[in-house]
Amino acid sequence: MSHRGRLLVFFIGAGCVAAMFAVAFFRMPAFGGTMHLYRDLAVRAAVAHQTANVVSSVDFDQRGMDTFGEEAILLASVVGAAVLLRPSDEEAELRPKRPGRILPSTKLLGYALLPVTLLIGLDVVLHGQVTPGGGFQGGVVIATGLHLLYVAGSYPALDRVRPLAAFDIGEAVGGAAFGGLGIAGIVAATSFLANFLPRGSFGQLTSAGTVFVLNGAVGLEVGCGMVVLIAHFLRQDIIIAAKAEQAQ
Amino acid sequence: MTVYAYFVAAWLMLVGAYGIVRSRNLVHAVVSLAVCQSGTYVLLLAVGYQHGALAPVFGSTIKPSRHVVDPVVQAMTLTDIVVSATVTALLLALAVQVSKRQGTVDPDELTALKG
Amino acid sequence: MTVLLASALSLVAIVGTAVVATSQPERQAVTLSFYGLTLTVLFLALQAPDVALSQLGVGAAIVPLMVMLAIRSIEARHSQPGSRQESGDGEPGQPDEQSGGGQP
Amino acid sequence: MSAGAVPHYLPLIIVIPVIVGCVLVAVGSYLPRPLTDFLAIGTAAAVTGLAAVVLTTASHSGRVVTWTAGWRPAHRLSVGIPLIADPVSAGLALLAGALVTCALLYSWQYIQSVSGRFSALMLFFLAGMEGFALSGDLFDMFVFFELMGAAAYALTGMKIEDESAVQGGLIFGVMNSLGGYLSLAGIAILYSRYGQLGLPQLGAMLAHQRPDALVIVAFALIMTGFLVKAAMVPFHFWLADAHAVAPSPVCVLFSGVMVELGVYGVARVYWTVFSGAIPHHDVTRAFVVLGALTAGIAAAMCLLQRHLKRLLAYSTIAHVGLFVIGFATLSDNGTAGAALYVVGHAGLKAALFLLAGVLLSKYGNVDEHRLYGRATADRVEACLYLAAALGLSGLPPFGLALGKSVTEEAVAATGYAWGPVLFVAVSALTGGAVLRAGLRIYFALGPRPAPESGAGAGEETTGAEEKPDTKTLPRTPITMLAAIVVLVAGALATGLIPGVGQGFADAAQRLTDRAGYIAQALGHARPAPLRRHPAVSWTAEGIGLDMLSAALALGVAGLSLYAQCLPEVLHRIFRPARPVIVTLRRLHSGHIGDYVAWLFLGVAAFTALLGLPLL
Repeated sequence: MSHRGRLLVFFIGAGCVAAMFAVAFFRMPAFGGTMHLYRDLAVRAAVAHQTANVVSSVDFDQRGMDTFGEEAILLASVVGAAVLLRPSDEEAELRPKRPGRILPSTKLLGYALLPVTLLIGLDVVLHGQVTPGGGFQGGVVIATGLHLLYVAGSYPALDRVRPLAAFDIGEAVGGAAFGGLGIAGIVAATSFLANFLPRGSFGQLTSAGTVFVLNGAVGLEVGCGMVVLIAHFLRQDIIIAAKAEQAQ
Repeated sequence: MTVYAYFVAAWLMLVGAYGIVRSRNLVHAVVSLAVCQSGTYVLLLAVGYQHGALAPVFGSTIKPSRHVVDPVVQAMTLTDIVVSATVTALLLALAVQVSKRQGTVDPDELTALKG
Repeated sequence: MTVLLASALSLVAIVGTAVVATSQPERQAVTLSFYGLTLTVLFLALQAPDVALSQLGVGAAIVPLMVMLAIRSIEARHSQPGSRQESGDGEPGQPDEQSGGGQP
Repeated sequence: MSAGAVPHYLPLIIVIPVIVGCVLVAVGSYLPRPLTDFLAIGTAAAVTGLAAVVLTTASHSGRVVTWTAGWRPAHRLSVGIPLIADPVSAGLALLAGALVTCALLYSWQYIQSVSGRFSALMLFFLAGMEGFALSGDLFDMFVFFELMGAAAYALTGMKIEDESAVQGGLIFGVMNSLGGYLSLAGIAILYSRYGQLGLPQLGAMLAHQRPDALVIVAFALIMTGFLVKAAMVPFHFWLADAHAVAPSPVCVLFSGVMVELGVYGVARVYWTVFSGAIPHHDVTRAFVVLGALTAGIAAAMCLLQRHLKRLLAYSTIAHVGLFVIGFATLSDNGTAGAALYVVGHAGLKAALFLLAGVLLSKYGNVDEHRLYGRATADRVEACLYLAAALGLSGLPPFGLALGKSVTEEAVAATGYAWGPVLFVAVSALTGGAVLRAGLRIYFALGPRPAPESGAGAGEETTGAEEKPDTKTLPRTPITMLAAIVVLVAGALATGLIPGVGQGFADAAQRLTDRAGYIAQALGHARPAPLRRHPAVSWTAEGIGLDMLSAALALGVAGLSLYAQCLPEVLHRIFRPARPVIVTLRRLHSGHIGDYVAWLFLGVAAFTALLGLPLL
């Protein structure tokens, strides 16, 4: 289709879809209203299982199946990106070029911030059941933190602390542990992902039963998975080049 | 205000789709898709919001009550964000390979699949 | 409260539109990162700290970083044929200031 | 395991492939290839076995229900996610498992797998399909929809050396994601009013409500994602692009079960959630129109192809159009017939894709014109191809023919007297196209086509540059042949085993029984006894129509083989159709912007078709 034809088709369609949205929105409960049926049930359920962070309770206890699917999506796309960004037959890995000049202050900041972000990430993972955050958020913080090394200008340094094979294993172990805990739920309490561990007391670090453990599994998986995901893009950018180019 | 948040969500979805339609670069199209998806985050969270209510995280200071915003939509949005990140990663990887194989990322110049 | 929400929503709508309207992908990584931050603010205003935290990590840092890296691998390829010298200024391995969430 | 314990083990169908996939990711690069292959095939076979147990239990007890994490419902509300296997969803779970097993058997040792990652992706894909089929929760269905998607995009683009493969993967990804997000918006809209996500809870709340605009819009938006997956016109563009480029064993899953899962999603969500609110005849009208349009356009496109896998892909789209018409009758017999049609089609189409893969591995391309007469020595493959192609055009006693005739009868009984005509025409056109390609490739019939002939030279994908899935093979490995034979035999068995029709009729009754689904999922209610129903089996009239479509397919194949030798008069008759054909081809442009524009127009048109008469 021509550029104009395409836009015409789109505007007719999108105009109607916009009208559909508008019609539906005016029949929805008004923004900020007090009627939230699922909320009422979820809060009661979270309190019953001693989980102070209701979002974590929904994520790992009440609707753990969603999170299991979500973790599988993450794994599938990490594996998928690895497959798609592998060096093709005509390509080979190039030795990384020497980094350019980096301001020493940037370098220092990068190195100094690394342990801080890692600690914050770990804290976010461990307290997921009592404060905002959890395995996913903490894992993301850790993965971002590691890449501060790259910002600090040292791809070799990043490569040293990031043996990809180990991270691949880490992400897989995290994913398998989530599934395994789910199956343990079947064995211990006849239903998948059942919260069968002692639940401790409300608001404590050791409360919420399996939520705590599942958070850890997800933290491991997400942290490792995100690192591997970015690693493949970095590798594509830095060290993969056509064989012909390498010969020069 | 009663429906403004919903309309912002719909706007983001439609504007993202418009971005894909008129895109001249696959990376731009993938980013537009991410904007389109962010409309669903806004819609979900807007649906679960309650005026004056607190975040659904209880603690020593906040006693369990029902006066919190809907935690379920937040859990759904979290999943949605993961989906967004992973789908974006896969599509970007594909875009990188398209550029290698076909020498361009302009949808108007891609000719491998026709008819 | 309502004013805060309304302005956060408006900001998100405007910045989201700006991301789509940015047709050069190199600049898009930056606007996308900024968009991630505005969404984070909106989520905080909507009393969703869990979501805001993920959005901060994913939407403002990781996704823009991937976008930036993808753009650089694509650009490196396009400037190659015939003019190998030209690719020198986009020296791989040297981070530039566009790395979305990387800058502290 | 005892029957009472089956519900507890239901989630294993989804979890086991994920865990083994994780194992393959972790240690796949350290294990020898045969071991990773064996692990993957074993897992897929185990899942298939589990699904068979669930299917048996479900057909005795109506439905197998489990609430994950033990959050059982109270007062018809729940915070948990149910997995609910009725015979239709358990059957689809079985079909997915069986096809993945065959696809992995075909891939044994040969498909290039980077340290077990191909197998791992296949297992994640399997988990996504099983989860989607078994889930009883709207948002959970979206999650597994996305899992299917994520694995599928990567599998589509796997052959990164192939320029069209990566583009096909990208188009597939963007279209499916966009559809998914519109679905999610619909889920959010519905949730805002009803505050639940489980299908049974929502079904109970929506029953006997007058549908207002919110319900209709939510329904239309939720359907969008499924319709994109099901490749209904005008959401279908991605399918031909993705199928044409994905490795053959992956095409087997796309055509055999993933696309059909889209149709299942439509049927499941309509029957359990919306059937009490949105009147039946409006839904029937909308989907019959959609299905007929899809079948017609795709059949025409099918006939125009010379890229063998693309040709098969358009034939899939045409058949899915017919399935949708069957389900859209909203009658027990239409549903039973369409379900049987799906299963019969899956085996045959899977076998054809694998045969195309064998051709690609041996001769290096899938262009019908270039392959002319190349495979005359492959006797076994030729027989299998001919059997599958004739089966696809409706030849009894394949299961597909039985499904087709039952569906035709039900469509006519619903008041669409032209239904059987459409079914026969579409089967003949698509079957004829498939036969034509086979007769050229394996039997060198007809004049040798010039490499650059055809109406749209330069405007089409020929398949000449398709990169092989494997190393070049001198002869067909026994594992590949075994997979193909199993598939064709399975397709034959569904038509021959007595009582199969009966089983499908019972399954259809469970699918269409909203009240029973809700009662059994939300309480401990016993399943309602099955109604007596007219027999779902071969009839003289049905066999006649089936034979007719097979004969017509042979005619179509002959006509297009010898088109050059026809008298000038006949050519003149077809000349006015040429601009239409060229336009149709140009619409399938491979341009992502075009496809997105059509998607939105499609949503608008579908909603108008469904909703305007209701307001």
